[in-house]
Amino acid sequence: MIKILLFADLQEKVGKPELELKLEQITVEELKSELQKIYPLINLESVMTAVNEEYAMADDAIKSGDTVAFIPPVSGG
Amino acid sequence: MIKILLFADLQEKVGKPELELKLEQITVEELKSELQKIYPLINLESVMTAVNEEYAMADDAIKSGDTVAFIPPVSGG
Amino acid sequence: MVDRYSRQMLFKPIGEDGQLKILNKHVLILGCGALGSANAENLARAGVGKLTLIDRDYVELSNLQRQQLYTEKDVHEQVPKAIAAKKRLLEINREVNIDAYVLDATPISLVPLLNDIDIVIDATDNFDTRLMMNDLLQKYQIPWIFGSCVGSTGMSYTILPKETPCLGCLLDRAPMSGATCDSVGIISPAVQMVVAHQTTEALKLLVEDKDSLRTNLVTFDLWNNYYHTMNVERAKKENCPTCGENPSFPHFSGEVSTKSEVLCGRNTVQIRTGRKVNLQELANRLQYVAPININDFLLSLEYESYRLVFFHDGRTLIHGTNSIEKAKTIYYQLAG
Amino acid sequence: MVDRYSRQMLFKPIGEDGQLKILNKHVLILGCGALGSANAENLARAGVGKLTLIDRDYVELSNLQRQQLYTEKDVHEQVPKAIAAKKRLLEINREVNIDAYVLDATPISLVPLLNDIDIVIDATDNFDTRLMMNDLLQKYQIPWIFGSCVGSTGMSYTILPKETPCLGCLLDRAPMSGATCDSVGIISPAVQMVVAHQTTEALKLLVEDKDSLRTNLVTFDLWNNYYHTMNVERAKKENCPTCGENPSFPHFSGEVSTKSEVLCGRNTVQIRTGRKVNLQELANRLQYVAPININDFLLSLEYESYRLVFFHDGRTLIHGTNSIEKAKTIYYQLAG
Repeated sequence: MIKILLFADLQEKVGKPELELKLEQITVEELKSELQKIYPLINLESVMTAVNEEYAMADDAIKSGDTVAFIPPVSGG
Repeated sequence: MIKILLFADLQEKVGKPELELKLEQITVEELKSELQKIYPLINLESVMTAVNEEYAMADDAIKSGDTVAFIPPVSGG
Repeated sequence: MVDRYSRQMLFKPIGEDGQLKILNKHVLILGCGALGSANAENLARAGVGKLTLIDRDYVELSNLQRQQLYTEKDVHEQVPKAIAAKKRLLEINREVNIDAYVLDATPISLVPLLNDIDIVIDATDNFDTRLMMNDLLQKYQIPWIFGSCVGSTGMSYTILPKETPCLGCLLDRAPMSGATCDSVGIISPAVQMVVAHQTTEALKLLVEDKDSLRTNLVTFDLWNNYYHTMNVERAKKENCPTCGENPSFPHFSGEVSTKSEVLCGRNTVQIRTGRKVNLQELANRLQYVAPININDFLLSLEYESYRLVFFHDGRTLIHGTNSIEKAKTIYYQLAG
Repeated sequence: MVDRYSRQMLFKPIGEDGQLKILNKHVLILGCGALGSANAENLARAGVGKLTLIDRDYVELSNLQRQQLYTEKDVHEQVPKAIAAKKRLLEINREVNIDAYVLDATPISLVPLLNDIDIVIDATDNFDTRLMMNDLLQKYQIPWIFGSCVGSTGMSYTILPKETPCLGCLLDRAPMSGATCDSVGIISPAVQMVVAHQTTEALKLLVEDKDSLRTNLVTFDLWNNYYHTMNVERAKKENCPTCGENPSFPHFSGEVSTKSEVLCGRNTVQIRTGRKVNLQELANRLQYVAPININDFLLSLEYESYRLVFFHDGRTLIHGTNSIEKAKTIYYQLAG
């Protein structure tokens, strides 16, 4: 089970702040494209990814039990 | 092992933000008096206690692996 | 309205409906120090219908480091904080209806002001007053938002009468006022962080979005980089003397308080006579003792190594001592 | 000094030594919107020696809901934000030395202002400018504090040249400006929460307490009650074109930009000629076209369904259109 936290406008577009996916292992990039398939409205292209509160790269592996956060940069000021 | 987070002036008086104590099981009240013995300068009387981010009562049990936070109410405004 | 509040109405949880609600609500802010002035500015900018501001103090130079709304001119003119706040808030948004009171918060002084209040924001600086509020607002069923700060730390918690645990449920005993801004200092971001939480909770209550309310107590330290939340559902006590089934309201005393008190950490004693004072008459009498400063709200003078400030409502602050005895001696020498 | 900053000097990590440092430092704030005005107020109250304020815009009614320092009078008089901010800040603390510039932030305009700057605070509203700053401040080795907000959310991160990952390391590609305050709105507490983090980090840098700096990136949502930190140590890229070994500074362009641009979400186009304009001469010419509003900094008028605002530095804002073509047509009709 991988826990996914959605921030800012992702939360709104998916309709909830958290998801759980039954997965054993997957890379960050693969997870992004999986989600993109389920929720075509969201845009994960320029989103930052944290795995267990650490910055993660596209080919980092995510394992069952990990918590992934997708953080869209916001631009206002 | 019990992890203890110290907030506000407790942190300053103990000289660090976190402690770890090798304990299997102890109540909140007992833990307070243990710490009071080790650090006579601190005052835990009116401090709030959270165990794993939940409010805890004096006779609640703390187990190895738990995280305890002592939160002194601050009064300024 | 459309243009002024457009960015707030674009925010979906508020929207046009929420903005209309905000424009018709009444918030009481108890205390116009750091937390009070910043919350008041936020709510005035947000367009709240009416604000009631209460504070017993006047603007001093050491306030400017963290208390929004106030300027050097306010210090120079010794303007009471509630009055100075009102003036600035009307420059920001004259559509807001503002009542400003220079008075000590007691049940006697507060009850008449609670009439149509939707929310109270805690901007006091001590737990004696907070526990009195806790009783009073439980009795009158008004939601309120606790906030406090010191150093680089702070906390906030939203209290709904009959629903959430009250402040008394969380505190086994009234905390000793160990750490105050006057003893261990404070930086302005700690204030704003508390205010950010308090104003957000106020907006949720004003637009009646109860589901979004924070149900935990937040604690943070900006200098040491932590942010901690504590779920407090378990803390509600059935036999709580404030929010339990048979409340006795232990901190709610109906008496007019005439007792004197040391203002903690400020090297100041407050004397209360309970009798109104005509400041102009007092000035006529005291002008031979020392040079007088007087404005519409208070009279101040330097006497020996002390500074005395007299208010209409019978309160006198004696700065320069922590001794009630000494303060009374001075007071009776001058005004007795 | 002792009295004015006493509460800040009582805070141990600052103390008297720290206060002396603060009094001798120079902070540049890029942008005087919501984040900029609030950071500027904090730092002026804290007693920073010198502030340089930069903003290209003027105060509008829809700003008042969240932008500290500004009043209805500023809206009425169409005062540029940097100028209005400076005036208010001097009322708060006239000991602070303040330079205010009404200009577009480009490498050309910024480089001469970076001379003795100790820190830059990011209070811009778009990633194009932030990525330009990221290059520029890496090149000139100046620490800066990223901050941004929208809706009830926000983020902050402290960037030390050559030490921490830079903004470019964190962003694989420049984010599309999907969510801006002008498209999905904003509430004032989200601003203050970011500002609380930015000002705290600024104070740590000013008193040279580097060990206390936040090393993670903070993200929060006040309405939905979350606060998340992300450790970014791993993000530093050796071959980063900005902070890597052989930087090419891809977002740093030395050219004077004369291009026009649509101000995202504001239904406004900015035209830049790069030539200074004499506003009084322009007023003499345009007075027959429409009623003119002019102050020391800008000239504005309503024309058909548009509002045009001309600045000294050759910029013109055309409100009421998102079409560069249309804007240019209007511009050349009037000022061409």
